[in-house]
Amino acid sequence: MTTLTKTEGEKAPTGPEAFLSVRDLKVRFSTEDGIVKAVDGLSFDVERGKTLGIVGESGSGKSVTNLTVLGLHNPKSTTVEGEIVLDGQELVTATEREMEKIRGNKAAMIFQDPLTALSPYYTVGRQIAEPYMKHTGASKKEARQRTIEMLAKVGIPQPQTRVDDYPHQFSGGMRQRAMIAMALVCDPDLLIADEPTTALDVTVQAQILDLLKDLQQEFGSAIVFITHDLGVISDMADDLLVMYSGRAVERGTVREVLRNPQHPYTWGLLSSMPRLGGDTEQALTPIPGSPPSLLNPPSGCPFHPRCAFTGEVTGSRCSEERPALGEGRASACHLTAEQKQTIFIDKIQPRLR
Amino acid sequence: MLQFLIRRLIGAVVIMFLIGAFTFFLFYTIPQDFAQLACGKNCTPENIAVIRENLGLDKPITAQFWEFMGGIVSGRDFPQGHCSAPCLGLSFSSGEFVWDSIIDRFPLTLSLTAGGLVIFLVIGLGSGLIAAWKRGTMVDKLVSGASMVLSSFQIYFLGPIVLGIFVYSSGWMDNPKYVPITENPVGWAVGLLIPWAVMATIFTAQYTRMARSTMIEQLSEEHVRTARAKGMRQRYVFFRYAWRGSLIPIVTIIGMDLSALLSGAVVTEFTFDLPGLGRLAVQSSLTKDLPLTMGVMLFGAFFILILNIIVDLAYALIDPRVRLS
Amino acid sequence: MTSPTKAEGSGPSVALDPELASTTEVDKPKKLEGRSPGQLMWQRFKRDRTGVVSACVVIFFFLIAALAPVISKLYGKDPYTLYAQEPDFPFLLDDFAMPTGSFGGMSGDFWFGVEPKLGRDVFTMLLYGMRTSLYMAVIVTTFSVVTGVIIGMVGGYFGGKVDYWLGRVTDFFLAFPSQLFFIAFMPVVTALFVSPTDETPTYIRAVAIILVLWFLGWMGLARLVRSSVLSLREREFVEAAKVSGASPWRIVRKEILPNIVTPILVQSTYILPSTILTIAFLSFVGVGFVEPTPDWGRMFAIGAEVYEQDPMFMFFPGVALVIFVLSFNLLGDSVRDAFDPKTGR
Amino acid sequence: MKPIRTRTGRAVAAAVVAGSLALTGCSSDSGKDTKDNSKSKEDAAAQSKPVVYGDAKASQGPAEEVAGAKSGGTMNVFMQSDLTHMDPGQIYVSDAGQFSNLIHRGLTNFQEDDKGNLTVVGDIATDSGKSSDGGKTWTYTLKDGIKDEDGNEITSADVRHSIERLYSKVIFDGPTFVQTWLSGAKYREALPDGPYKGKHLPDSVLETPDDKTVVFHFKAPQPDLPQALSMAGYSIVPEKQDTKEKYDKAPKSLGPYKITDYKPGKSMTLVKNDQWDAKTDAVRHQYVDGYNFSSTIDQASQTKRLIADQGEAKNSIQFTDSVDPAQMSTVISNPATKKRTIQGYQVYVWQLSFNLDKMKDKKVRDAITYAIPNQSMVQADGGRYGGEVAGGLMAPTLPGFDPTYDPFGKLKKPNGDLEKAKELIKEAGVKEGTKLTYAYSNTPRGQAQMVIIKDTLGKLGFDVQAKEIDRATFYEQVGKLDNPYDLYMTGWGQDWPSPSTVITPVYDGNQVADGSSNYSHINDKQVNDLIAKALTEQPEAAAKTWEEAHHRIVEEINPAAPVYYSKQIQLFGSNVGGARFSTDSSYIDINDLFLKQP
Repeated sequence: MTTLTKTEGEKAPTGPEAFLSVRDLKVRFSTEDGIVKAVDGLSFDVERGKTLGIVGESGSGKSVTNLTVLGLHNPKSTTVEGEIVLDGQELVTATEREMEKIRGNKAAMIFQDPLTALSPYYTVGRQIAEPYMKHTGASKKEARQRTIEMLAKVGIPQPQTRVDDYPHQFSGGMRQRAMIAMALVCDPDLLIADEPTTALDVTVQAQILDLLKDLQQEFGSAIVFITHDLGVISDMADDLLVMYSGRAVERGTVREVLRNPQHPYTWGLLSSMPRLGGDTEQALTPIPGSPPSLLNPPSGCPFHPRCAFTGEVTGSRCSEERPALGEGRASACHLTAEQKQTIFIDKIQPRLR
Repeated sequence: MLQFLIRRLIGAVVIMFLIGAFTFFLFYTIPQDFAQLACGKNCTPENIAVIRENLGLDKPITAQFWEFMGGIVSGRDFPQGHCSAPCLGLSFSSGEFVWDSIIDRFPLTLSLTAGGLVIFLVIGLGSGLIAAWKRGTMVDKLVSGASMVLSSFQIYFLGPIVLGIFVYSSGWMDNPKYVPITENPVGWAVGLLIPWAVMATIFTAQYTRMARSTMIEQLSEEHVRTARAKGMRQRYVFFRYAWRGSLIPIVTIIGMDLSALLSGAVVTEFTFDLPGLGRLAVQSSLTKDLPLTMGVMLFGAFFILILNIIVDLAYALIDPRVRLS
Repeated sequence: MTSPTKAEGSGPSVALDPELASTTEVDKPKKLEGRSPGQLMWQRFKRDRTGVVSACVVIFFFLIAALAPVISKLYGKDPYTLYAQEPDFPFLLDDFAMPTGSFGGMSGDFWFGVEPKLGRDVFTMLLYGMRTSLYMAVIVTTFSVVTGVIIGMVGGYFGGKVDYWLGRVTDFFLAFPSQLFFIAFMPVVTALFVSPTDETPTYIRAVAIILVLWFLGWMGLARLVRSSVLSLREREFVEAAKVSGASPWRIVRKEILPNIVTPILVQSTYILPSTILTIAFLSFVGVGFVEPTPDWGRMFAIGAEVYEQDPMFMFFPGVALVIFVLSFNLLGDSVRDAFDPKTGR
Repeated sequence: MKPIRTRTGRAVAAAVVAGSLALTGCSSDSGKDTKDNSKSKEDAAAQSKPVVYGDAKASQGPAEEVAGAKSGGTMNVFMQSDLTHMDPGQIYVSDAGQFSNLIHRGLTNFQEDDKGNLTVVGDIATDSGKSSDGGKTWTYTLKDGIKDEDGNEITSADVRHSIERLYSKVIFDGPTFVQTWLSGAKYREALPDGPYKGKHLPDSVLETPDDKTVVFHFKAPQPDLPQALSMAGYSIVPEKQDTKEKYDKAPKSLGPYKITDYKPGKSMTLVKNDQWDAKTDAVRHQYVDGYNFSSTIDQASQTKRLIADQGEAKNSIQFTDSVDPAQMSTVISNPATKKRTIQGYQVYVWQLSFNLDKMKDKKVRDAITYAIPNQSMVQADGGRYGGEVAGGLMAPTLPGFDPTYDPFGKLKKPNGDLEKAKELIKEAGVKEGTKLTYAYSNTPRGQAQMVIIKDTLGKLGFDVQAKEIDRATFYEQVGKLDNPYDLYMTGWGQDWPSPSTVITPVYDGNQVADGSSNYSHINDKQVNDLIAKALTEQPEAAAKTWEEAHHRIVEEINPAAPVYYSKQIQLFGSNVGGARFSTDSSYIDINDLFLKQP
């Protein structure tokens, strides 16, 4: 394992020229049972050509964030506050018409469940050619040519014939590849992948990840990779964001966060993940309890009901005051940096061998 | 596809035959027969015998049935003259060839159906889509509320009120009557305006509610969100993706309403004194006129069966996943 | 009901682990306990004002229909006596057999006025009429809907030979000569069950009508259900259920049925009112209920005749039907919305 | 005349369904004039004068001009359903009879003066017929210049052909009087194929000495022959034009108008027949240019359109349908509309026939007759203008009608005498709850009247079983000898104004047979003898015998409780002139119509 405290060079200041910057994003749903605070003040940036991994349990607001970036939420029942700037253009206040120009063209999204994400009523080829024709004004023939090219690129055999097949004639993996082809057909600058590989088996998963990395090299597009699978993220992402109860609790480069996590939640995540070389007898330690209700989230630090280290913090700041997340490499926790360091080295790291 | 069509057409012919047989023998379960009804004051048994003989009712039932069915295929000869191929026999009550009286009345039924269908499809589906497009807003509540209220009226409750207002007391319009479209298209439209309007108010409600509810359901589907994620215009997504999904139940109701209307909108025809197939059907069963009943019934059955096949074909066209069994 | 791998985040995660909640959160306002889909639906329905109001109206109709005899005893009149001939009501009908007095003869004695020609009391006639027509229509509608749904689902889900033959049976009955069958069926029933000298008892008529209307009423819904099931059975969650070893019947009941509630409800709230009026048409053609039995639909037929002279006679049954059908439709819609969370406002 | 079934029979098709399904439009409900001043009894007196046989001079054309008549314009005619027949041989029903006045001509015809007195005049014959040999032989000579629409001269051969074709199988629906008088009850055997195989009746029966004369030879004297020959059924069918079955749909016209366009069940157009010569016709006129029949307008719509009197309705008339009872008060209470009506008695008498094989006790029959509330039975059939309480069984339109004859006190107590009835029931010793089966025709009117009868008999302590019978075959079921019913409502009307066509078929003992019109199966020797005697006497003499028979039937036997006489009221457009009630057809007189502004 690498040395403990090696810190890389300080990250470049995350100034406004980051490709996608999200500032203090709050997303609330009004439902019969009350107001759901799905995203509760989230900020992050994505550089061009870089991949940001977003990790967190289900119900932490990962998908909602990215749906809101593309404005795909249901405007009637959702209220969005905060700022989303994509390549200099503010998205929260953008009109539907402007968003329609961006979606599929500058920013594209790959959905998690390939089975229901494609329309059963139209051929795969047509569904891929559609955005291309709309955004680039290409003719039917050109669009078809482009679609076949993309299908080949994502590794679908005999694309010339498969282009006219319907989604139900594709296997799960093939459909996911078609989804990716659809997302990339207009060379988007930003690609949001919402757990693209969760529904796939491991072998196909690896192919998809390599494919995304190659495409990133070729098109230089920024990728936001959402997953709850740390193994995938360690190979895929440059920077990492850990989310919990609608907010980011830890941020940093992949190496920093995985090698030297500073937030109890991240420790819990890492220690509940089976290691390749890990000792098979030693039981994994899952995080106790389950994700907090977004209807009335716990007071103070949302993790404190499940956190084993609230005792370390003086007084009851953990249950009253919500810790803020600093800039750059940081973690939102009342433990002091030293406490974090010592607890990590003494209690967590041995288990991660 | 072709194989499916052939099997279904054969099925349809068999069903037509079964329906014909069933009607024929059902007719003879009714204790009265036409001869008794037709014979006048001096209903002596001897006169009844003469009527029976003239109408061929004295032959055994099966012989009559085969003669009737044979007539459909190869035509029949009557004292009144030869009745060519799709011959449905001679009506007892009107002494007219059944095929001729059906064909003579069919244009009216066709106009009622066509006009009515166009109106209540356009208004019905249109308002349903608007309600779905603006779901939750005042427009949605207004449209679905109106369609709900209108659907609780019935033709022979609403018809006369409209007639009373527009025709009898105010005299603005003339009584609804049928003018062949070939002769005078404007007269044709004006003549049937009131029946169309009344039919439309009642039928549209069903389409509005069905369109609205299925569209709302489709709009929450995953693939509709993917389409929006591709940057397609909202109206494009609404009509291309969501609409396609809700077509199936709507096409089914259209098929059923169309076949019902084509075999005669009985209540509408009676409310507005229009001599269409509906009245012919009721008249034939009331006066125990066997050939007329058979003719009208087979004519109606033909449309129902053909439309069912078309609707089933439409399912496969709409949803590729539906395999033609 | 919804696709198994539902993307998180959009729906509220409600079911909390009770053990955890009790230990640490002490200031939680009320204990959030898990709720079954039924309870969820009931809660959502309770919140829907129009739904509740229309439910009350529908129940009110069924109640007063059931209590018709009690109400008529309290009210002092019954729908059978010809009040125009009773000595103590001499001038009830004028020379043209129309009710004297304004508003169709409405007065202290006759709240809803008097029937032309025979002079019976309209208020109790409407109540008893509702009792016959309403309960008959509900029975017929339920039978037809159940049969239609079963045949539609079986045909739609199993496909192949089963679907073909069920489809042909449905076609046969759709193309069935219903009018002729009505007219032929009743004489056969009376010939079989009633001696020539006796009057056909009302219960035999009721049973015959229910059989006839049920026998010829299910096809529309069957085709509609089949069409929805056809595309549903291709859906992934059905395949997932198949893969998980669920028996076909369980899949049909648990996976398919909840998803076709919308067309069923929309169509059945459409069948009920038209059944009421078909019963009237039956008694008109002479095979339904005969005169002394009050019949809601027949009041329309008589009302239609005297509409110009005595519009009030038509007013009460008409308004009652419009209100009933309206609230029945609203109820149907609210139940559908409550039942299917996806179509939230 | 056919039994009341003609009204229900014809109404069977669309009308009744439409009548009660189609709503009437709503128009302002002007003040309710509840006082009814329908035709009272003295109008009936005018209708019941004995018929006079006109001579050659009376039969001379042209018919007397109608005051203020103009020619031109087209008359619209509203009908509920199509004519059942157009072949004269098949015409028995009154609406086809009314139609045949326009198209067909017979040997004789009824001429009517303003006060409604009827004289039988020669139509294509020079006079109403010369009888000899004690009324067994009748001779008719034809006028000159009688042609059919294609210009063929009508000769005695055509007259013989018209009579002989009634023997063939082609004709099954028309009247059978002349045939039975000529060749007995089984007349068809005398000429099984009619004239179509060249065979003819022997000269001893029907003789045509030359082109202009026809001689009838009967076995027994037939005083009513001229009236019978005036029936539509005996109009002339030219031999050359006879297309047998097809003739029913396309008859050739001898009368003032001919058919140009006929759509069965929908419409028909008539235009002037240029071959008709006014000088040869003492009854008909040819004022309007043509007629437009539409046969899909039900009774309610006819009334509404004529009340509204908008557009085409101004030139429209009702043909054989009457004013919709439901709208009676609107018509009567509005003076302008009331002026555009014609009223009069129909020939039908409604009676509650008792099945004498089952209801043997006269006291019970009398009790029921007393108890029946005639007035509400009339109201169930549309109030005062639909009918009038009846004392006896003879219609007001029959000669010798006595309006005061009321053995059961119906005129004094129109709603029945319940106390007297209860006394009679006690005397007869009838136990409470004895069963009575009442059969009724399943029409809205039949159902309404059933409710009244059930209510009344219930008050007398009977347990009433009401059996509804399909309207199409009510008379056929009730006509069976062994029918299981105790009592049933029936109606009967005369064929021509002579009691012989009422008392004989309905109350003659030896007519009792399956399917006969003697619905109460009355078989009283004294009545049968009176009938036989009256049939041989001349009309004036026979009147007293019929009176005696009538009294015996009603008072001593009481086979049927008289309930009400049916009345006719028809509306016509404001632009229609010369409209008056015809005692012959008891409808609007079709011969004198014209348009005020063509």
